[in-house]
Amino acid sequence: MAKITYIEAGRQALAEEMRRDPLVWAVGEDLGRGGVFGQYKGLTDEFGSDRISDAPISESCIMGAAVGAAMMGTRPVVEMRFSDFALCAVDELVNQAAKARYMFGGQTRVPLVVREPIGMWRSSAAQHSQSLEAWYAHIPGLVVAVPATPADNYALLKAAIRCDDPVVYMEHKGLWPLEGDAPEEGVVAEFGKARIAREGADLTIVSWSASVHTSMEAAATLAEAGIEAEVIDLRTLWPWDREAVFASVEKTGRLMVVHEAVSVAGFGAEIAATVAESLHKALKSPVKRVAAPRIPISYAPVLEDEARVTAAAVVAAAQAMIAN
Amino acid sequence: MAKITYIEAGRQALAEEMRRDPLVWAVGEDLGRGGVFGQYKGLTDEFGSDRISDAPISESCIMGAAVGAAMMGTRPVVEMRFSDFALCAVDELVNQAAKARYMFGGQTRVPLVVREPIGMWRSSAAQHSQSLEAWYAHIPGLVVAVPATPADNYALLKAAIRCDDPVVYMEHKGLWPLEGDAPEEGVVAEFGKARIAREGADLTIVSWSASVHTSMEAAATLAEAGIEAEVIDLRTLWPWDREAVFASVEKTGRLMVVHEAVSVAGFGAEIAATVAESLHKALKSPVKRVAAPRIPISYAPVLEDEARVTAAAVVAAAQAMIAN
Amino acid sequence: MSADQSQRASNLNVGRCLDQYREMSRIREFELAAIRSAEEKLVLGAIHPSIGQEAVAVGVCGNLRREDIILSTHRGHGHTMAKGADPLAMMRELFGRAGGYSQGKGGSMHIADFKVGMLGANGVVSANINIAAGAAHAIKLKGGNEVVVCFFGDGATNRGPFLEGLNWAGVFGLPILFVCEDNGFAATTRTKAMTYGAGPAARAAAIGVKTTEVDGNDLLAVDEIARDLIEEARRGEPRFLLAKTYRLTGHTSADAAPYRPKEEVEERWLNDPIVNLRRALSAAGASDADLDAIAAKAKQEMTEAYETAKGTDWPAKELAYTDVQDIGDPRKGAF
Amino acid sequence: MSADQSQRASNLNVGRCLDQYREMSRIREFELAAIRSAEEKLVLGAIHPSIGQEAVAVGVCGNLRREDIILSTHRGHGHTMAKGADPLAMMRELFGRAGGYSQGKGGSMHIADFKVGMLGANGVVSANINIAAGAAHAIKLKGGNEVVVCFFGDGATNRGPFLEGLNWAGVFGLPILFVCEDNGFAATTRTKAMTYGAGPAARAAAIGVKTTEVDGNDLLAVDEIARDLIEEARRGEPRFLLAKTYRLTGHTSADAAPYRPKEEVEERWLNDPIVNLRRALSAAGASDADLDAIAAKAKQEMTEAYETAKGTDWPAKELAYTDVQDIGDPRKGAF
Ligand SMILES: Cc1ncc(C[n+]2csc(CCOP(=O)(O)OP(=O)(O)O)c2C)c(N)n1
Ligand SMILES: Cc1ncc(C[n+]2csc(CCOP(=O)(O)OP(=O)(O)O)c2C)c(N)n1
Ligand SMILES: [Mg+2]
Ligand SMILES: [Mg+2]
Repeated sequence: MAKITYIEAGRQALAEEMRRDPLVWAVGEDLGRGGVFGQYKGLTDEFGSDRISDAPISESCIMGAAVGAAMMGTRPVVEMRFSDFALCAVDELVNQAAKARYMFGGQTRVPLVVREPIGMWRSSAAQHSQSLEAWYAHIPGLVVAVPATPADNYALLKAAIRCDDPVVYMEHKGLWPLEGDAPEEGVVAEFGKARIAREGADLTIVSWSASVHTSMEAAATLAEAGIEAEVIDLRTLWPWDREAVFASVEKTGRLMVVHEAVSVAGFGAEIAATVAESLHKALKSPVKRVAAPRIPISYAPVLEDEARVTAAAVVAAAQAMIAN
Repeated sequence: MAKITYIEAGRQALAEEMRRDPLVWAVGEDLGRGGVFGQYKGLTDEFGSDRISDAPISESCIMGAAVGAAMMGTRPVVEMRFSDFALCAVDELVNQAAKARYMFGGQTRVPLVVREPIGMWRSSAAQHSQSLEAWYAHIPGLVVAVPATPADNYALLKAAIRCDDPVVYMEHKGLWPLEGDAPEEGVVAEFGKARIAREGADLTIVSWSASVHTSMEAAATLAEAGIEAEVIDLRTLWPWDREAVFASVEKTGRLMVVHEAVSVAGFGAEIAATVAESLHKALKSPVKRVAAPRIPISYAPVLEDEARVTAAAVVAAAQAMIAN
Repeated sequence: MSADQSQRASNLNVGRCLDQYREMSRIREFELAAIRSAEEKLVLGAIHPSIGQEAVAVGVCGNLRREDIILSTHRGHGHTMAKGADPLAMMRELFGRAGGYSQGKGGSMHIADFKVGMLGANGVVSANINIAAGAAHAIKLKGGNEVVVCFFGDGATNRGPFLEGLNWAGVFGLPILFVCEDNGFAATTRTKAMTYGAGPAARAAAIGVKTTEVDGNDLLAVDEIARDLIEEARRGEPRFLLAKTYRLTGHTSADAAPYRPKEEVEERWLNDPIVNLRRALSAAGASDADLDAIAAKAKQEMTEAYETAKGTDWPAKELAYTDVQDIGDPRKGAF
Repeated sequence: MSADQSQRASNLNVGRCLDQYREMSRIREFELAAIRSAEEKLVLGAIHPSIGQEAVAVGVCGNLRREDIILSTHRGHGHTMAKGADPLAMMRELFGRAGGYSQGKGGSMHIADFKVGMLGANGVVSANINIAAGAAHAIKLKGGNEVVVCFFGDGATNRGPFLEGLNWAGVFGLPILFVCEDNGFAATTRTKAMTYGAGPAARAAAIGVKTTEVDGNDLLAVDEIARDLIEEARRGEPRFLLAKTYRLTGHTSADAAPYRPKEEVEERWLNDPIVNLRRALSAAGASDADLDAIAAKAKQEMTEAYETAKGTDWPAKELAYTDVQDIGDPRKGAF
């Protein structure tokens, strides 16, 4: 089967959507030179600098202008470079984009995609490494997508661009070079449908973004020890696939949520709490979160690793659950 | 016992701390005229306009300047007017204030208090009613205080001003006129210590801010039906008083979390998940969250009320738990 | 009066000015009815009356086409009506009733009428500047011929979006006119006290946006200058207009504005833009009878809007869950 | 050279200039060592060299007292050293080793040395402007006599904090000098292409902050002008200095900068600020031998810093949990 990288899958999805719909355009700093990670390489040649638009260093205007441009019927794809910088544009995203349709009684839509690369990526330290997906899942009006694979970075980005809601689209910087099976051409993902990355009967591991790969690595190790973990890649956090998670936990009787973000008030809490509320009796052992301590992310690898959820930590937690 | 209002308690706490420590100062729009809710009334007369400082409409500079002023040894109390407007200053709070001490290897402290009035208050609609306390609890480096009573608005604000960490201090707009017992003069709260607002053996209701009063009202109704709810007012969300909550749940076997914020990814998820993880076997019925649907807050009362957690909803949920 | 004022007065188009007088009177009467309604607790949230600033709204919007776009602020009633919105649907929104522009979801600070190109008031100061720049950006991308007008106050020029949005409009050559209503106040604060340097016009000019100042209480001046600026902006050259005016009421209808001397306000009332226009119209031959009739009709229209709104039902509570978003069930996980 | 250039050259203070030549050489050698180390993967994260901009850092900081304050950006190595920081502690931070300024927690973009008044580089463009205004605000509140210098790039002048921070400094009369290093680029973008109007200086002046422009590659000019501006700022009159310069390397050490013509860069190398100063010093009688010795010593110092940093241990991993905050256990709820 043909292979493709995560970054290239996103690039192709955007290019195809821009060919399909002349109202789709992308805007962000340095896009004319391909974007900071090369996600937009070559697109200016095909689409021109109006549709692959550079921007001043004006995050709040990039986001705010996208809101206005979306309300006027275009479909802007905003590049925030690092999700950390999107913190310079929170009013525009949360007070404006997310609420405009509602506040104006349904008179408008804000079909806007905000690309916010998340996660640890080399030694990038506290202002270039955050994963704040839980924030946006908490905000009515927003959709949150967190692709883990090249195929999903293609299918979910296409879905995000076609969606009439504002979508916070969080690619993981550590996954840019990841190779995986190429998606079926033209496929568009359905939001809120999880992917069973691996089947198993002993426990359910729910994850998303880069942590899916950590979970898969752990599942392989666990399998050697005779523990069959079912790994669920949520793909989107709002909406999130309650049905898939419930079905799996009813089967396994055990839920673990694994994510890179800080554990305290992370989205793992939402999933763990929901399962604990709804499937209490089906649980053979307590729900469990495996996520980061409440510390900023460091620069030196030895320190950065303290904030990193490893396959070993997932394995240890899983074995403790099974023993329990 | 002497009575005091929530708003006046905060005013007195600030005044006393400013008398005690000449490095404490407050800054925000319209403070010279007492602030938008009158929280600063009269303080300019005593402390002058340098220490009760007006500000341009520049939220990001108000917050950012406070970070610099705090690193230089003063203790700024920043007034954001409505927590919604603090979304114009998230980089300053989350990327700068919360991380400076850590990023610089402990060379500095950011002893800054950000007052962010939260919650529904008359028909204020989607941009003047949010409760985003869960966001800040998720951010390493920040302390989050959510006073429910006049006495706590005095003791917690004093603690926040004396704290060397940046504190997100969330008063509830609906509580300004609330009358309650005056605090013992000079008392300073300890962060992370909950208050048992009411004792009971049948279930534990954990809450904070205005929802504590909703919970108390519900508890009174439940008592008439012979159900004794223990109501815990957390007072701070980071840190939150795990020990007090655990002790109560071990006694009652039932946990309900009640808050005004959106349920999805709200801080109730953190508490419910933590209890489910740690006290699974002690639970007689599943943990339960009673919080808002994932909708923006409306203007018309009939619509606004759909986002409001009522005592009736708490009572119904509690009865269902007991029946379970 | 100045030379070009008398100039304008002399070649004033009576028909057009009577229309503008009518519009200004309607806005004034709407605000007065809204203030009364707030006292009666029929208006549920805060309202920010535009009394004294009607000439800016009418003078600017009178030069726009229906398909042109405006964005406004918390003080948006006048702009909204001047662009053609229905006062009854506005009043219903202020009262939180069915049939309000936002179905009762928004209130005064979130009124919009997309049918007439009014893309919304805004509860966040300065936030509409970037959104307006984006609306103009979309027009350029689509090759349209519409123009965007963004109204904001003097206080808004101390927030970042003022710099970012004007720069954006210039860099991309967008069809937009920025109109700063300089009424001297930012809530209870005199804007000048918190604004360094020469102020909004100097800042806009330095960002590169061609800037003009006008007496915002002189409808004839605003009308004439706005006409030119709007056509220049339509060609993709952003423009900035500073309209000097005064907020004759408090910041909100509940604000008695004790922070400014009575004499100051009384003096400003002598420069009421509606009285100014009426004086010019009389000089141009309009009869008091006609002018009184227009004012009376405006008052009656707003009284009817008030009565009708008052008699309108609350919105159905199911509406709380509609128009949140297409994806995901907002009820999930609640209660 | 221009009249006042020759003027300056003629009454140049050789001793002072030799010190400045030494500082500029040390910064240059530090950057070169850092770039080499990045190629060797000893530097772990991105670094933004200041090669070509040394005259601004040295010319400005040479007029500051130890207790004075500076804030810098992602391109902060030069400012930091010019304020008196230790290159070994800096190199260790770049290498993520024990004894680095941030204990290995920050890296290049988060170096600070509070002992010498260096309040931090910053990973967020323009964010240091508001923080610097606040630092100056604290000095005023405490009645201190220190001054704050805030360095930032030309690209930073398109973000809101540029407007908000300068206005703030003016409104409150704060002791601060804003220094904009206009190197023509914002990452891979020519800043002018995304900046409308006359640029940073015009904007600063319109906000009301007295503005001066200088050739940022002429140490003598920067030194002379900065001296005056800093003393004016110290009196509570904010000042703005636009230093025209050029980024001789890529945006980061990994950026080959294919987006600009080789010829452009080669031509700019002819205006290397260190060569410029050396020429002036030679003209004033400094011997090549002395100048070579200074350069050689600088190179040796940085080679030693490189070697020592390379041989330094990683930080103890427990440090990941320290200095998060006083309140609350960061380990709670993790793993
Ligand atoms: C970002 C933000 N900060 C503060 C406020 C509170 N506020 C509402 S209106 C206002 C004054 C605005 O002054 P100006 O822009 O001059 O408009 P005017 O009220 O005079 O029409 C303020 C401070 C807000 N709504 N948004
Ligand atoms: C708010 C924000 N947006 C974008 C970036 C990414 N970025 C880092 S440096 C840079 C260019 C800055 O240009 P300038 O201010 O001129 O400084 P220079 O690099 O030229 O020294 C950009 C866009 C950032 N760090 N912060
Ligand atoms: Mg005003
Ligand atoms: Mg630059």
